Amino acid sequence: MSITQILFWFLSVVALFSALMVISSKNPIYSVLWLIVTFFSISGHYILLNAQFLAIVNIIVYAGAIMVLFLFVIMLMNLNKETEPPKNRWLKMAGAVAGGCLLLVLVAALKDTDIKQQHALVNEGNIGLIKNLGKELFTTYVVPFEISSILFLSAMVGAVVIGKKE
Amino acid sequence: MNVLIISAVLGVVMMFSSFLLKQNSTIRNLAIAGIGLLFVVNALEIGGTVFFKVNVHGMILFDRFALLFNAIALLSTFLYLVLSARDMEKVGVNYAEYFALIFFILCGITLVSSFKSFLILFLGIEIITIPLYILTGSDKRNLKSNEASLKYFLLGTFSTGLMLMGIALLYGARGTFSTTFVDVIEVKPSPLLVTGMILLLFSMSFKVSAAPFHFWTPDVYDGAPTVFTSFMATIVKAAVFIAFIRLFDDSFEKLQPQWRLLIGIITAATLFIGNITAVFQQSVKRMLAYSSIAQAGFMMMAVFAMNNDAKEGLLIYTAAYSFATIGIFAVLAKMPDYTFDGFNGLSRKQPLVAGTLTIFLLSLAGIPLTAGFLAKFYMLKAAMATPGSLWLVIFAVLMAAVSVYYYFRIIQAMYFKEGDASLITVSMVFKQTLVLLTILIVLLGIFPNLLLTWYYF
Amino acid sequence: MQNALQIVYLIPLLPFIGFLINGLGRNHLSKSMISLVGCGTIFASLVLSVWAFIQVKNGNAGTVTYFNFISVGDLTIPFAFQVDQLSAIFLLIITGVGFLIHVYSTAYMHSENSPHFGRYFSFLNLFVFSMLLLVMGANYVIMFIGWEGVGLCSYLLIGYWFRKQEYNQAANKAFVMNRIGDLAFLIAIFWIISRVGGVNFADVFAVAKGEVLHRGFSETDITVVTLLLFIGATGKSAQIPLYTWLPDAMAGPTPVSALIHAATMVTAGIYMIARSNILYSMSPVAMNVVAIVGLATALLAATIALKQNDIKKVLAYSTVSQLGFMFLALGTGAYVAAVFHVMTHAFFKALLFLGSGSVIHAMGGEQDIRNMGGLSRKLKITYITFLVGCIAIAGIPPLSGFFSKDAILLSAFTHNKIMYGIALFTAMLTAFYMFRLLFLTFSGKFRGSQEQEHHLHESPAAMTIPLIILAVLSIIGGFVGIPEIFVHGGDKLTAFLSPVIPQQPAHIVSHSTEYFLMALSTGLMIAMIIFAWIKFRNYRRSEAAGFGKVLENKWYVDELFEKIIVQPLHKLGGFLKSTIENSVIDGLVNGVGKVVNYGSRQFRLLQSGQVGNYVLLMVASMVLIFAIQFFLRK
Amino acid sequence: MIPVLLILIPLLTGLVTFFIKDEKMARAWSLITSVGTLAVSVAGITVFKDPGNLQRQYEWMQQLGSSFSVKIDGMGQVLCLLTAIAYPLIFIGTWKTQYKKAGNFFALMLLAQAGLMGVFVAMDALLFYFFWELALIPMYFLCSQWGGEKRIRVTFKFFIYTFLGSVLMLIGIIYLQSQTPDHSFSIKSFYELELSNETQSWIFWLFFVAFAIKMPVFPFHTWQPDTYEQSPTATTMVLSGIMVKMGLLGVLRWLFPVLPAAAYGWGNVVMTLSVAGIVYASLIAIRQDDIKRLVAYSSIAHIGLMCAAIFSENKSGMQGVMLQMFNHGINIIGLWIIVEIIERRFGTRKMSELGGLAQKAPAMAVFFVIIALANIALPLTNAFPGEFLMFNGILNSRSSFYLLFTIFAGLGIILGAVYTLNMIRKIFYGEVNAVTGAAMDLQWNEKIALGIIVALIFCIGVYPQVLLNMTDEISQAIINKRHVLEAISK
Amino acid sequence: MPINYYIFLSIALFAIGIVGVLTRRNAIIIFMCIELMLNAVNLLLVAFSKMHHLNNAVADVTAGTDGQLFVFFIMVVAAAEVSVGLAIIVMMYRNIHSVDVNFLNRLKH
Repeated sequence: MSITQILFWFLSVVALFSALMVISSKNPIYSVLWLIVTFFSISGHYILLNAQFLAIVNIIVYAGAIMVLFLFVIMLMNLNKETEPPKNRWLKMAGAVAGGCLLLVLVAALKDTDIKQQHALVNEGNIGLIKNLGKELFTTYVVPFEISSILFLSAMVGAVVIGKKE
Repeated sequence: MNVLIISAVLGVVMMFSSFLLKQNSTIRNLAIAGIGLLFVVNALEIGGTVFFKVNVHGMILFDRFALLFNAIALLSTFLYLVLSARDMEKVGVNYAEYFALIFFILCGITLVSSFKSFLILFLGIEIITIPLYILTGSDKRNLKSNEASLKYFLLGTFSTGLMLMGIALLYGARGTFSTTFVDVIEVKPSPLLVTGMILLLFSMSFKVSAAPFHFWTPDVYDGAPTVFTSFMATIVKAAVFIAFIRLFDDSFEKLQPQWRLLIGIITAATLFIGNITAVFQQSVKRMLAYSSIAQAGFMMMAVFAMNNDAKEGLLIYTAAYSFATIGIFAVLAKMPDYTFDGFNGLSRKQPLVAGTLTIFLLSLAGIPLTAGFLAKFYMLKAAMATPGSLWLVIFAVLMAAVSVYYYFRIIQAMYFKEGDASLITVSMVFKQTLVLLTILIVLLGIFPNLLLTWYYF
Repeated sequence: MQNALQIVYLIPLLPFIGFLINGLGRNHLSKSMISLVGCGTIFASLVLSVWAFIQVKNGNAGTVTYFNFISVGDLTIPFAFQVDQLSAIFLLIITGVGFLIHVYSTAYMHSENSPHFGRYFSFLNLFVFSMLLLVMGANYVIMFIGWEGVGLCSYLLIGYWFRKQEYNQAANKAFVMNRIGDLAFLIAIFWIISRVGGVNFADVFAVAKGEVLHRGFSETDITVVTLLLFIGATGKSAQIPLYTWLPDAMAGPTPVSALIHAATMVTAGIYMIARSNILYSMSPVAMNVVAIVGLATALLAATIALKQNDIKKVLAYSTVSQLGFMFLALGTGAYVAAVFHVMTHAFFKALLFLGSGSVIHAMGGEQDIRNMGGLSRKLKITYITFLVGCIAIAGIPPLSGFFSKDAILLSAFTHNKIMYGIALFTAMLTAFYMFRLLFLTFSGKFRGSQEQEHHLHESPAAMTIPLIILAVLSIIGGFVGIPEIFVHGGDKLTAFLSPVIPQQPAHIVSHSTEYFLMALSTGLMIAMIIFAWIKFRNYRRSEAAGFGKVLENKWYVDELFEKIIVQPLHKLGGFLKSTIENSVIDGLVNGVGKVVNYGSRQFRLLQSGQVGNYVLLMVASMVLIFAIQFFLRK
Repeated sequence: MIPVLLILIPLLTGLVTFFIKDEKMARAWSLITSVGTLAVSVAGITVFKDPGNLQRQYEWMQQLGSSFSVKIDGMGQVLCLLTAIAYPLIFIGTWKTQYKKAGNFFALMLLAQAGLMGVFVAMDALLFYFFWELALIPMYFLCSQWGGEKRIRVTFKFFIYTFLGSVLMLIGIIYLQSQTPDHSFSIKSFYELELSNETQSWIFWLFFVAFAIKMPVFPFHTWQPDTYEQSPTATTMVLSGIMVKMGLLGVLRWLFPVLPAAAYGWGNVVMTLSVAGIVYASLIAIRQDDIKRLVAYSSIAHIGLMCAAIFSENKSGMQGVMLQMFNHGINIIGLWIIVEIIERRFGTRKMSELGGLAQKAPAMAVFFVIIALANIALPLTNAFPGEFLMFNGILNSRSSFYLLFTIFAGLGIILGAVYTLNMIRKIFYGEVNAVTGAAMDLQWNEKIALGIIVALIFCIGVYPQVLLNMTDEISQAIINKRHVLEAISK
Repeated sequence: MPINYYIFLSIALFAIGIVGVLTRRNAIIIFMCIELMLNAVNLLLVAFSKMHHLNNAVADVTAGTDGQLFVFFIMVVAAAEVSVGLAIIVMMYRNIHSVDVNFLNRLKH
């Protein structure tokens, strides 16, 4: 087993475990922290796939900015205690079963996919470098890029409309 | 392209107008004029005049279908604003921002009606939905509005997740985000492809509120401020339908054997849930929410059939449905009481309004000589052309008969029951616009070619 | 000479005009004017009928077609009249007796006020019109028009005093029972159309006789058609089982009973069968049925008449019985005898009814013979004419009834001895109950109230003159059909009718037998009359018991019909109305609505308001759809 | 031009009537226009009877394969004439009835007339469907707004029921259109269709249910008595006199020639239903106390007979039906006029509460008796030739149960006599009571309307050929269509 | 690495996200679970991107870039969503002092 493979398995196990912890932690703060761990492990995967730009953005934007925002809101609301009353157990079970079934169905559907023999290029390939992505982004993808600015404008207006005290 | 850019600009203009203009009426008139402008530039684009030459790298295509739909959507929005813009004042203080958001949504509508890439589809849908979350929750101190907003948000992002997973799987199977589908389909298509398609089907069904992904609809439509429900339920929904049919037409036409049955089931379920559940509603607004699900079921038949009739029909359907529903919501927004009993005796107090409302309801119910009939007719005709679809067609008309039940309850209340319902305030313009809508519906019902010639132009 | 006959349309038209004038002008015309119009039009018809009769006698019989009543595809039903020997005789009977009764009515109905008087006469005229249509029609459809028309007039006239609901009930009963027969008649017509392609008598008979080659009329067809026609006849002519309406029909004014329910309408069945004699002769089965039903009716009605106490009811049952005799004649192939009896019966039964009318008139509306008695002193003319009628009906020579009844009995004798025996017994009963009636009414002591006794008087001339004329006719009417053994060529009627009713094979009865039979019947009748004299000379009121009670209650036939037909239908209707209609059929329809409503209430609960549930349902359906897509549909 | 005029006159004048506020004006105006329509209709039969005047085709919705194609054939002539005659009669007969918002009432009545005319002349399936619904909507409003106590629920049921039927028919129409080679809705293309027996078999029911509900044929009839009872009588007249003919016309024009094999195959079933309906409705009618309901059930029985006669598939039956369509309309309108008078004068429709009217209102009694007797097909009234031909048709039908059908249908004749005479007896005969004591006889307007009806009854009764000649060709054509197909299949 | 591994890893993460949405009541945590789903998608896209790059690099040097750019756009949109979403949650909290979705039950049936 090469180091890449070891890393892959390690990161995968961490991602899955931390994801499970996200949904099972009683305390919202822990959930947030576990989610950050998940993001970090996913970023690790990105680095493994030589997608450095995304790895960095993931950490900066997601693990950094967004999760801090979450933490901030949770703190603001004083939800850092284990306040969540137990949900109806049957409903919880049903939810878990349904999600599990979906997983099963998807796995069953995709296990025989025609591209299962193919490989993802690991550690190599430079398309994930900031230079190459940037070039593409500002040439071919400039229109979507501009469009996303409209999205941001509307989100901004929205946040103001919603957040502003009357 | 004209509309996309100018409406984005207008959105920004409206943003600034909130602190540059003091008078609400000025803002309103500016917005209405803006929509008028958009309609004109769209018409120019249909005529071949494009102001902005942008290299979109094949990601967007403003074909006739898209432009014609844009025209319908813009006309609807125009009428909608003329009828209901005044009512937005009641919602909250951010009057100009609402218009800004509507303009941004129009951007999204332009995108989803003309996308050629999943990326644009994704962005377009997000541009539509994010402002909608806000508009839904814009009545900030109203708990129902809050609740609707949060429900909409949670379920909406959830469905976005599904859509993205679908897009990712499709990308895996095909290596591109372009919707133009050039692959040769083997006997057994790749499971990756099929799974991705189905996930997309789910998320699109969610956006158009098709069962069993409709659950958000009644609550959100009910909770949102009525003026915005009107917009959401008509123009936005129609746009997503256009996206839906476009997506499946472009990308999955060759996968028909894979999706036809599924869409058939979803269509039938939508018709069933929408119509059956609407029967027992007490609030007209909530009934209209269910009715919009039911109408979505009919529009799903266009997706199901996916032939030329279906596309033509969907255009007529969106027009017919939007016009009628906008009219009804506009009147509803003026009612002090949203229950059916609140309409009792309206015909005596406001004969004109009641008359136009009747036409709108008849159109929704699919009575001949209204656009609604022709729309349904097209749907049935399109579906009938698909082999083995008779069960769906019969089921659809049975449900159409059920729909008569709840639409006519309003007519009964207005005409045959005693009561003294009245509107809060009705301006002359309001009435004239209602009449205009009525005329449009009837004209379209008698001469559908007025619209369709533009399609074949 | 078709042209000459062309104007026969006036014969029915005149009464119809009378109907219109009296009907529309009943509020404006005076009573005398109404009488004039009513009687005048009939009289004109009578004159024309006589003229037509003479034409026919001179060999001018024929058919005149006016226009096509219905013409659809191959089927053409012309509006045509046929004036031949048979219809000519009936024309005379109808217009003649009809005229007398009209005249009689002017006096009898005089107490009615003018609008009702006008109504009465218009109905009466309409009746004559319909009856004329019936006998003049050149095809079964025109006949049927008259057939239903007379039924309608009968209905209208029975219910003439419409303020009494029981009269109206009787009228309804008459109409409905007639309709049952009419339905059979109609089906017979359709059957004929399907086999013959037309309904003209001439065409039908030609096909039946095999003169038209490309059409088929099998024996079964003929039997079916004749039986159906006979069912029609049982309705109109009050035979078993459809006879019960006729006694009830006595609710109408007495002249109506005389005209419609004795002299003319009820003989329509006889006319129809006589008209169709060619068909009947080809179906022995039908003939036997006719004979048996006729005989049974004759006997049954005669037994009932024995114990009736209402003067008109006795006459009504007597009519039913006599009609039975006529059918017996038809069934045994003696069509001419039947027609002969129709004629004589018309005379003496009209006479009897009018006489009873005179009695009732005198008694101030009293009809119960137990309350009468000894009227012969006060009502001389009535008494004498009534006596003539009784003798005639009893069949004492040389009055008319003797000849016609004798012909029938003879025919029965040649046909079947048992039938003859029963028929003779029935004839004896006839003599008995008629004289019972006569004695109870006219002899003995008056048993009514003082007031009635004081009021007793002879009727006015307008009533008595018709009585006298009819009495004369009853006496001499039989001479048109004197049996061959008395006078050679005396049976003018048979000869006259021979173009319509072909000569039957000669009787195989020796002259001595024939004489013996006549003597036997005459002797028996006289014996019965004497028996009646002894029994009822001094009548004392007593309650009927045992078998007598059964007879008094008419064998409980009405009750039986009520129990087995009317009530079950009524109950069925109620059941359908309240249970099937509301619960089952409408229940199904409404049930669909209710299911939708219920479904709505239940499916609404799916919309629980909980985001968690929504997502759960969505995920579950996703799993389901994936499962369908990947695992279930292969 | 005539068919277009027949649609346009009531349509446009109807729209105008909405704006007439004065009741008397609205009344007079609608009477005048309906007389105008009558004049046009009569002109179409007598003067302008060349084909050029009787048919028209305009471009309309070409892309869908539809066109505005109208034509008056023999059946159309009879039914248009019926509609045209019926309206003035209704307006005259109900001249004294007061309506709230009379303008709207008369406007809707005229719109319904336009719809009916359209149904009778449409030669394009989509157009036919349009008018089919167009006739229904005004009726719904009329019944719901001006009807009795339970009107809303009852007419709503009526509406949904008939709507359900018509949308099923719509499916059938669309399917047939998709099968035509030129993708056209025109009746010609439909007639040229040659579908397999199985296909015909199921499409048949899509159409037939729609028509059966409209007629109505047992067991699709339950909306009818309630609706007739609750509707304002003028509307009931339109419903029962004219509207039910839509169903019959549908069968004759759109079902029979288009799906001949299915019509043959299902003939026995339909005839069984129809005949069962005759007996069923008659038995129920016997037990009715409400005059309106009684007439309603009698109408079901009559329509059952007509429906059965259609499926007898022969000329006699066809002609009988066409004749009877007219007669039934005239007669039942006559009955309703009197029922309306009774209801208005005495405030009750219960026969048990009435009685003795013949003394107080002899003219009414005379008219009623004549019309009622015509209704049970007494000879020399108009219904006799019709029923005669229909019965003849049924007895001569190909069905192996022809005799059974005839006898059971014949039971209807007898039971018809029972309930009709009972009705006459209970209403008009007997002694007057508190309710009928102060009865008033007919007024001039009622006399005019009833007089015309009675005149028609006798004229057609004596000379039915005048109508039979009109429909001769068309009924032969319908039969031929069937026979030709049979020849091909052999 | 075989692409299958990535597919199953992503699906697993995605499913965990869904289960989280199904089982939790706290709106913020539900939202976080949705973010987890989005990240699963991102991972899958990047993996596919590298797979396509591997397959098509000969013909097109930039093959697979689009996948990574799509991820970028998803992140952008997610950020916008978060801002709006948290604003809505805060608004909700202001009104009912809870972020429990079970309390969202005024609108039903």
